Amino acid sequence: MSRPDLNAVLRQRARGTGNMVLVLHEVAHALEALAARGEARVIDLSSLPMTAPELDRLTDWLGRGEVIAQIEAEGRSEAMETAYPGVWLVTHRDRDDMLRGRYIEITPLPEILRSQPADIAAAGRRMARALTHFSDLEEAS
Amino acid sequence: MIRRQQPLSERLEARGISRRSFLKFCTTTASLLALSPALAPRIAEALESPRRPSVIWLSFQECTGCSESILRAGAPSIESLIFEAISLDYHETLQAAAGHQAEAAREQAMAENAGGYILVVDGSVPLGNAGFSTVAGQSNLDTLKAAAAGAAAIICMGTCSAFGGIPYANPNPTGAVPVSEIITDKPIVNVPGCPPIPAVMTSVIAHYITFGTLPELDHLGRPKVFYGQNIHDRCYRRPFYERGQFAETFDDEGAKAGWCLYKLGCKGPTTYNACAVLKWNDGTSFPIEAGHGCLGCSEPNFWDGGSFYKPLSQGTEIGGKTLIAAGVAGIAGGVAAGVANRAKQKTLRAPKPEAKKEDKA
Amino acid sequence: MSLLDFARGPALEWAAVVFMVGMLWRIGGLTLMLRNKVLSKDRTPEPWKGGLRTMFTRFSPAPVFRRKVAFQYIAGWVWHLGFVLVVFFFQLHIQFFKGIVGFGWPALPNGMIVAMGAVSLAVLITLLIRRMLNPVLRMISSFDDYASTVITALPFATGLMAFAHIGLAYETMLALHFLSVALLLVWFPFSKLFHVFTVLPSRYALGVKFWRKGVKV
Amino acid sequence: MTEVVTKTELDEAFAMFYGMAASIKDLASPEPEMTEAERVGAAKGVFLKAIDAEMATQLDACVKCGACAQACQYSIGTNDPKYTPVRKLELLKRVYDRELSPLRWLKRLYTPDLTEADLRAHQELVYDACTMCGRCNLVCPSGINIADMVALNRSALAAAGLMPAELRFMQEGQEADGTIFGADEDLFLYRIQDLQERLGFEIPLDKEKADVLLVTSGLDIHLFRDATGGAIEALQHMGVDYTLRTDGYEGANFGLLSGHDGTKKKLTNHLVDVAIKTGVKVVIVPECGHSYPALRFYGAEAHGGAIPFEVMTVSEYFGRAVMEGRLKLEKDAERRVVALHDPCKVGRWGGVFEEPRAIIEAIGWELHETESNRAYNFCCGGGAGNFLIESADQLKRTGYRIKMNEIEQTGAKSIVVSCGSCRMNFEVGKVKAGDTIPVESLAALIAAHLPKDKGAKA
Repeated sequence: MSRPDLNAVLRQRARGTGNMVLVLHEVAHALEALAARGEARVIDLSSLPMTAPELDRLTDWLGRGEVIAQIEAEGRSEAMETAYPGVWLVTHRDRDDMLRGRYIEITPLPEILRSQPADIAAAGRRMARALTHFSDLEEAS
Repeated sequence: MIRRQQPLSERLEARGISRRSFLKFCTTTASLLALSPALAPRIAEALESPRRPSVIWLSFQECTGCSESILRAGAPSIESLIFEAISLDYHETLQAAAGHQAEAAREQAMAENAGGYILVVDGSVPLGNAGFSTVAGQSNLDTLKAAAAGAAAIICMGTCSAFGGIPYANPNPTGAVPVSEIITDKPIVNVPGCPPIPAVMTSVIAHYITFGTLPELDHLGRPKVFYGQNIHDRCYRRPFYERGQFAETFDDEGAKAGWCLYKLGCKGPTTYNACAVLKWNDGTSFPIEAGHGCLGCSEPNFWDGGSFYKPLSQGTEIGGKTLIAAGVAGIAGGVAAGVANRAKQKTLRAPKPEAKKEDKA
Repeated sequence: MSLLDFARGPALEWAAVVFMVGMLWRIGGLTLMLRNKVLSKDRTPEPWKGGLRTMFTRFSPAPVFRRKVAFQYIAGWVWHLGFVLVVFFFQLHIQFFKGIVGFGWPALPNGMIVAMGAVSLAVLITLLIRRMLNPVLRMISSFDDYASTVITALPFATGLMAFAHIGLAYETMLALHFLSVALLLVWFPFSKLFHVFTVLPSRYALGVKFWRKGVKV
Repeated sequence: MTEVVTKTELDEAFAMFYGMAASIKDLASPEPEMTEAERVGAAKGVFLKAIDAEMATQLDACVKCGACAQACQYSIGTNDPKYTPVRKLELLKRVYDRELSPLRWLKRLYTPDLTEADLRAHQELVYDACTMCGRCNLVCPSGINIADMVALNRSALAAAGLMPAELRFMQEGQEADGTIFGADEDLFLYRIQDLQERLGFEIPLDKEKADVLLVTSGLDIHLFRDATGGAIEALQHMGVDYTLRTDGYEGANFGLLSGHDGTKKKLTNHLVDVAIKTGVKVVIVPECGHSYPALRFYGAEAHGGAIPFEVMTVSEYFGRAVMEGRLKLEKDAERRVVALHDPCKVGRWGGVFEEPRAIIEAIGWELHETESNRAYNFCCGGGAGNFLIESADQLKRTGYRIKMNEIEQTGAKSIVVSCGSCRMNFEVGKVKAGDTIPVESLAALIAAHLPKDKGAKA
């Protein structure tokens, strides 16, 4: 058996499975649907068989937009608008900073960025409580 | 421990966990279950429902590997959140209570939720001498039978409870048997693996809570979502198998290049599990990716299925000794047959004492 | 004990034992029989030369018969060659032998092996159908001939399906492959497959007889 | 050459001989009375006595590939699967499988024993449909010696009293007085007298001692006098110390042809004894196929030890003489195109190929080989005594047709052959097929091309 050429093996892994082009076409169709009929879609990248280098090339291809949002909720999450407004790249990590999910969301605004009604209600109560013992003294100094 | 009535939203708030975190958890759990992201809200809604099934966790002849793997005793994380969703009423390792108080808590939980709780078992049940494994003076067999009576479903966690595992391996001194050989009247979900993948456990329970039913099972009672395909089919080294590029030893060029480990005894092709997809230690890697062949730990009798380092294409019992013995026996038989033939020929060719046959014709 | 464990374990072991004992029993019984003496003077000396010569000339038909029996000879060559190369030069088979004798040898690429296996299987099936249709073959063939062809073809079929991961689940196909090899081993010494041992000595005997009479065939 | 027999004499003798041969069937003694058990027992006895390691190996080597059917003249000609050569060994194989094969304890369970019906059905296969020419041996990928095993089958059927009537008549005749077709001593002496008158010199008869014993045959005495006459004239020309013996002149062996081993051994031993008594160095067997193996390759076996003399056919003796320059022949002016037929028992089973070709070359004729030639030649269609068997007529015609097609393809003007039986089959075949190509005896050709100055030893 000939000696394996490591570079060739790595190049081969980089070329990967060829699924990247398929996903991008799906995103394009979803974007048209969003523009025409306002239909939002979420594509779960973790279940698609792609090698790591291929995934990175996918995200690089999508590029960067004007918004990068950092979220701290039970671990870091990030929502980044790509170079194509309406196409967002959302990644979730848990407290151990382990990657738990990677999604392409074709939507005006990913759900994760929106403040949730329950949190808003709780915040209202919390603020009310905080204000009760807010004294003039503190306001003057 | 028993806070069943309190709605999830209050408990989240009490724990200082934002609704957004809960939403994130449901999204990642959906992708874990290989469900479409659109189902995340459905999972959220199910987890919020006040109906929280009680779970009784019984450990028999086991090494606590399964519990440790499943419960992440280490860093409490989103997984523990799901255990908030269920009322884990009895777990010898985790519960604070001990002794009679713990037993009493279990009896009470079983009584209150008769017919409704989920019984999780890890470890095989010894049928030999009851003394091999007892808890609080009661043999595992009796404990299991009592607990199973009121259970809605039984989840056998790990190869030991599912198929007997290592205690069951030859010579099986304790007469260990899998749960399915004792309890036959309850739906049993086997989640084999030594240990099984943590995500599989949480997903099976999330599935039960969300849809109120057990996931679709294969002929060995394993959830098809995770045990429907063998490792070989989803292994990233498969292209090397197709091209016939195999590692010959654990440190040769082939192994370094990440070639297929078939020749080093990998049992991937005959082992059904989700290791190649969900991977271990939170998606870091799985045995093959780490360079060692799959042992087939989620299959019955994996311990007795011939050496872990003997390729699948090798016979397990055929060997030099048997063939040499057969050769000797064969040669002896051959010589005997030859001698017998010669003797028979000699008698046939000896001139007949009475009138020679030919003359008469 | 799953089907695969049974097939990889005792089934194959016992089949190998039956094969060894059966073959050696029959070989011993055959070769140790009395041999008729020849007294008349040979026309050409050293008759063993004739024996060796005929052993090889019969690997292809004499020119005058070539057109008539070309098919049998070519078909025979193709699938026998495919059989030997697939069995002894397929990587994973070499692993099998390595388990028994402890050493391996270089292998042929998988692509070639699968191609040869498929061709050999196709030829065997063609020969089986031909044996059923050709009036001469149908008249001289017995159950042994049909069964031997099928039993020789089975390992090819199951082997190809196992390696290509088609048909039943891999562990079942692999088990069926092992069992089909066990069946071949058990069937071997008691059937026409025994010709593997007898063909060359038989040619040798004829070669000697003709060489003694000064005829080089 | 002096003409020892005129064309007309030959035709008359041929017609008379042909009529006599046709009546043999009625003159034959009735089939011996034997019970089925006796017949089967006798046949199995012959088989089991003969099977040795080599034969057993060959019986276990057949892979039923059907190639032999493509070599056998009768099988090709009739295109009838019934005549596939290896089928002729079925009974032998069954007896071997049941009684002597190492797996007999197993094979006995599913291999049927022999019955009289089997034996009777087998008669046609091993007599009418097989001249034991051995062509099938040369195509068999397993190298199975089918022909010799058919001979064994003939012995078994003979022992079971199931010979064809014609062969039984000849065998019983030769068992009694060693002669065939009634060519007894008186007729032999009359023929010697006749040849002496025509040749013009005294034929050395019954010499006490000699270097060479020339053997002839009833067929030559009755019919092909030019063959024996030619040989005598050539020997005389070469000045060889030769003789013919009235107590040992018959080369044919119908024990061998019929399968009767007792007669076969008796006849061969008789010739060997005469040759030893006369102290000859060479015995020349007549232009006859089976007489060559009967003495050359069976003489020692019958005698029970090596025989002190060489055995040669007429073609071999004179061919070697020509090749070694001891015999010079005159070339014809016209290079006549001819085809040579190598008799199976002399060519394929005897190894005599170069000698007859050397003679043809020496007389200046042009030999065109047939497509199947030398060891691969086709049989004349009626060998091994089959030319007598009436029921084999249709098969003989088929065999003749195949042989004649090949000869016609060579464009030969005549067929040269060195065997009385083949010559007889060609002549009978020609009559039935309406062919006219002349058939020439090699010995007659040799005599015809001896240098004219008779006495000089060239």
